[in-house]
Amino acid sequence: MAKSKNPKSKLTPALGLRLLAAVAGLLVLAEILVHRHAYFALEAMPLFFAGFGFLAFLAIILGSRLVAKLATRPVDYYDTPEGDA
Amino acid sequence: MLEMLLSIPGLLLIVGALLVPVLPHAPRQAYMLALIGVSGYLTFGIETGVHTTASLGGLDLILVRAEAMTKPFALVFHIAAALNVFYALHDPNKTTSAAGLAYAGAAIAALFAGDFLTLFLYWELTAITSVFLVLAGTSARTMNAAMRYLLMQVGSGVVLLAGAGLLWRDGTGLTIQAVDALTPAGLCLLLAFGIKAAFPLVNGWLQDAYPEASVTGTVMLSAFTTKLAIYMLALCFAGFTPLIYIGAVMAVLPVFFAAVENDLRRVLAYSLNNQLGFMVIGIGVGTQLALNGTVAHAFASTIYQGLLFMALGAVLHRTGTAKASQLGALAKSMPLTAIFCTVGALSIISFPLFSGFVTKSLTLGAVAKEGYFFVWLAMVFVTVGAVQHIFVKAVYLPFFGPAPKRVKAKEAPLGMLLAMGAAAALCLGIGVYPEPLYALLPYDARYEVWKAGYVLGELQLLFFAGLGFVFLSLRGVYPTAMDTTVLNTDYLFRRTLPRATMAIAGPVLRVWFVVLAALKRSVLQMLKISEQASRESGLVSGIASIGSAAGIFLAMFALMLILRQVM
Amino acid sequence: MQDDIVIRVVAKVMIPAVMLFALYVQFHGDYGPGGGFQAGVIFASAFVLNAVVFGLNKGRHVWPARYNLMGICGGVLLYGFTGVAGMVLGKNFLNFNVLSSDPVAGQHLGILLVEFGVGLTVAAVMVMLFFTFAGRTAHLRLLSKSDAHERKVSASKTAKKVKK
Amino acid sequence: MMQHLPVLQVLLPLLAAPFAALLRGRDLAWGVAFITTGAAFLISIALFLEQRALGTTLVYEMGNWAAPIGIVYVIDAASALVLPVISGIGFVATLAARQLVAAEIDARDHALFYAAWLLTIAGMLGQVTTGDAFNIFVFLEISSLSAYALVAMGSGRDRRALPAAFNYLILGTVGATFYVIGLGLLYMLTGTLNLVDLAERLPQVEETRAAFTAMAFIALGLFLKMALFPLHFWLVPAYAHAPSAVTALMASTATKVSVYVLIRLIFGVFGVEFPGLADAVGLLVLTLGIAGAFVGTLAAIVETDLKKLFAQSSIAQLGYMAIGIGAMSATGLAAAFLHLFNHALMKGALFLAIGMIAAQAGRATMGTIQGAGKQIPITMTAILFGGLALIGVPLTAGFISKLYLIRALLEQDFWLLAGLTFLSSALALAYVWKIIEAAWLQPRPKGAPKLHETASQYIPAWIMVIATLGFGIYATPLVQAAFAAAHVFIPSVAGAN
Repeated sequence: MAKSKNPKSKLTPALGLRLLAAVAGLLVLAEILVHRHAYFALEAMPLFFAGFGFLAFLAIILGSRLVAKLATRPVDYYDTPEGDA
Repeated sequence: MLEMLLSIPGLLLIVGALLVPVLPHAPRQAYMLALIGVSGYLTFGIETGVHTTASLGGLDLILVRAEAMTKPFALVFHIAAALNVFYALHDPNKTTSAAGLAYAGAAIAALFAGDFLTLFLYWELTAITSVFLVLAGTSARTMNAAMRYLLMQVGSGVVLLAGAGLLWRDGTGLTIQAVDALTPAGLCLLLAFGIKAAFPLVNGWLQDAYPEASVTGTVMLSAFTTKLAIYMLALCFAGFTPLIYIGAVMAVLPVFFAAVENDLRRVLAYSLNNQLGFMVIGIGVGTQLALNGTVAHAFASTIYQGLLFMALGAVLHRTGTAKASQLGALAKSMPLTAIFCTVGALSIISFPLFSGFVTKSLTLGAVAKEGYFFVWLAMVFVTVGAVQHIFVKAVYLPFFGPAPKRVKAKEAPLGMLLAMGAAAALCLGIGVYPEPLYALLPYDARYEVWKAGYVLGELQLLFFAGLGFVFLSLRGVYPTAMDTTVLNTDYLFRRTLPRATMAIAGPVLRVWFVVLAALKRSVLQMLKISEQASRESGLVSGIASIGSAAGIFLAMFALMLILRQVM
Repeated sequence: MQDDIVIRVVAKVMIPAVMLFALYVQFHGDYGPGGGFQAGVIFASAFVLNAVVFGLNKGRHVWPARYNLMGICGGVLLYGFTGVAGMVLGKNFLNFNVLSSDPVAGQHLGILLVEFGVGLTVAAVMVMLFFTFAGRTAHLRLLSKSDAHERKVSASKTAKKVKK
Repeated sequence: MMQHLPVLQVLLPLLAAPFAALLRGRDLAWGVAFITTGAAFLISIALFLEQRALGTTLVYEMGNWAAPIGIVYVIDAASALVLPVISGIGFVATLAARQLVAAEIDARDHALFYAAWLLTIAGMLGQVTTGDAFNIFVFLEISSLSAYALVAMGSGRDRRALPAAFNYLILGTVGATFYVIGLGLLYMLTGTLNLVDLAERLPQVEETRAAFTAMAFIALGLFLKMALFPLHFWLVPAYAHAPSAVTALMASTATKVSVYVLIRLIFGVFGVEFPGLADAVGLLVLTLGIAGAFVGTLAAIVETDLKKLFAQSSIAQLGYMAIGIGAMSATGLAAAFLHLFNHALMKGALFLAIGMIAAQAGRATMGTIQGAGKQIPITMTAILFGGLALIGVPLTAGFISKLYLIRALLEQDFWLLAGLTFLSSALALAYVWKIIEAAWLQPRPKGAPKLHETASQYIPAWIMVIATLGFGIYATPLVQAAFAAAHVFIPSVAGAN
């Protein structure tokens, strides 16, 4: 399952990319064949999980940006003695 | 004495731990494993129901009582203790191994406690023994972190005692059973268990202390305290609906913090926090299926979380750092660790065929069945979060991603590999053939996991989350790890609280010092007067002449006679 | 004082009589006035008279200093052990009945012994007191002599000055 | 032989004294003293055990003459408790005296010193055992006169011992004379001198003014001998300038015997219901007691000479005993007995230890012990323990007596007094800390002579320290004995112990 992907600059080797596209297609196709017993209306929507997975990942990264801006301090923040409990 | 030692589970480990520092290295490991083996065999044989009781000053204590739920927890605690011994084979530190064994023993004994007072005893014992594990850490901040850790743990113990006291006062007796959370006693107990189960606002100690502990210490710590708290919550507050929303918050929030955090062991601490969130949601739902889910999940989580902590512990042990910003391309130099770590990651993101899948789905199914849509959605969201902060950040990038600078590392020592291998095997084993675990669960409720639709949905979720990562990194938007301190709820105790107290205490102290100075001046004044009076020539005790002494004598005599007349 | 012949002769005659009378008072205590204390004092007065009349050194010679302590301690021990004798013979401390066959005789014997003890102690104490104070006069006289000498010297010096 | 124990208790030291006086040889006199005080101590323990076993009082008739006419020696729970203290301290002090006397008094006087030493012990033991009022006076005089002589013997090293002894003599005699005048009045009123007989005949004449005056005379005489607050002027110089061995013996026993005699007469003869006793004397004793406690402690705080310092603190501690008596209750009396017992131990330990330092360094002042903590640690620790016991730190005997004293006061609802007692004993911390700080926290001054300590020097002090701690930790037998002694005078009401 190793996925050789190095971020930023150059694209992954073509082989890796093509492999990814194949699996994605397969999963989408399987959606049609398989009936899923859904508790919630939204869940019954086809490709719900695929879309939700992708969007959730993006949401998490966005959320982490927010946390990074609000809740981060320099590394030695707690080391400076300011009545450190 | 021996009979008592063998009949009370866990006590064998606690007492046995006393001998540990005496033995040299090799026989010590064998001795510890033997102890764990015997203890495991003994505890496994205990059927449900009350076994040994004792009375202390009019209170009747139930020393050993097994619930339906106790057996799986006891089993996983023994497994964790054994794995820890293997994992710490290379570590010469006697105190950590002794403390670790006593810590495991105390946790196991606490499981079987039948009343809150015995529980309190072991509750405190876990706190005290585990502090040594934190203290064994090498970083400069260890001492302070250990003290903060101890404060919170003992604080939880005190609140537990308060709850027990209130229960005893109301006359409801001390035996551990379902407690109405909305009474003062109930609230105390909820808070006590909540602190150790890292509820929101009081979870700071988990992310603060665990990463400061030693390589082996963190692994030991990750297994017992939190799971014990979950077990107590399950016993006392099953079905308490607000817990569902507490659990949800506990699950979702750490995802964002884990994404930003740079120290990978702290990332794991956040992930441990959101796993606990899952379990608390299960307890909140309270149906038999949900409780089964919580127990199963606790069982599996102890193992795969342990595995992840072990793997990163190995990385820290070899490279000297666990900072995401400094790690990369370790797979080549630490292939086995990489594989075991990947197995752990796949389990935690509940990838089919791995332990997470068969256990988390129970809770997920229970939540869905009860129709809590938003909670269900949150749980799915968190699974994606796990993909990000575990699979991508803690496994893929350090082992397979690019190395910012040449990090030389050897493969983890044999002991670690053995432990990780066993843990990975367990994760895979449970994932593939969960029946023995299901048999252990307290109730018969089942959730058919291997339904095509469900499996497909799970695969799509995970795979497209992975694609999300690919998409972001292709566009170069994926944030690189920066070395910062991420503020967590322990900020409340470390900054807000001291500042608040100083604000109030400041003026009070100033007034007090003024009063004190005035007091001191008056006392000095009094002493000076008495010194004059008592000097040689002084009135009070100087060498008075005989005449005056006799004079006083006669005056006294006269006084007595007058008194007689007056009285 | 020593060279007055009348005093010396009278003293020589008186001293033995005084001692004899002291003994009479001592042993007569049972029937009439007397007893250890009075006898002791009279006995001691004999020695004081001797010392006054014949000078301290003669007095000291007749009654050496070490007799004082022996007298005092002897008297007390005599008294004590008469009492202890009662204990040894089975009765309580200071029980004189058992001292001889007949209780009355025992009482007499007991009282006599005890009183003699007292007499001895008192005599010794009195003599010691006298010699302690009398001894000091010799010491004082020495002092006074030296003062007189100085006065004489200073007087002669002033006289010389006046002559000049 | 066993039935003669009561008289032997007094007779042994009394007859040993002349013997000691005659023995001029080296240490012979000390040998006699050592054996006699040892025997006396064993006798008093035997008497204590016998009395507790029998439960009743042992009576020994002098010369087999029956009670009212003859003089009887009475050993009851009270005297059985006090006797071991006096003889015990006497024995340990004699043990230490060998070193102290050799250092402070020239050899010629040793024999006479030990004679006076034995006489004063015999006198004290006599006061405790005798059952006849006048006999108490006789023994009072014996012990006091020999005490004056002992104090005067300090003049060899410290000339101020003479005026101190003279002071002590005059005031002591004034006290004794008042006592005997009171006795004369009593004899005139009741026609008897036997304590038990007196107690029986007194109620008929209770209302008369003469009876109260007699009581006033006796009480006042004993107040002076006991060094109660305003009448304590003789004590500090006497103890400070006397030879160290004498201070150790006197501080632990002399005043305590007068306290015992005061209790024996006030409660034994006059009884608590005696008109005017509870309110007039009781109130007076309480006020003087607490005043004494504060004056003594404050004076001790500013004192620099160690002997004077602890002499001052003795006045304070005697104040506590007076408070115990003033409370006029069974617990109060028990507290007084307890404190009488414990204070003897504490002061014994302190003065024996200080005596050792004074013997070496001439005078034991704050200067001599500055930085001595390192040079003579064992002796200084003995002083430390003695000081802690004085404050009443738990696990020491001092704590037990303070505890029962405060309980007695609270039983009588003297809330203010209990508070003041507590405060004054807390104040004692000041002068104990002053010594600790000087000994351990300050460096030894450059020129100061080197102090040294040998086992024979600190063992006597440590015997007392161990006794103080022993009776502090396991105090129940002592407390029971104290309450038994208290119930001799105030029969225990059912329930209230």
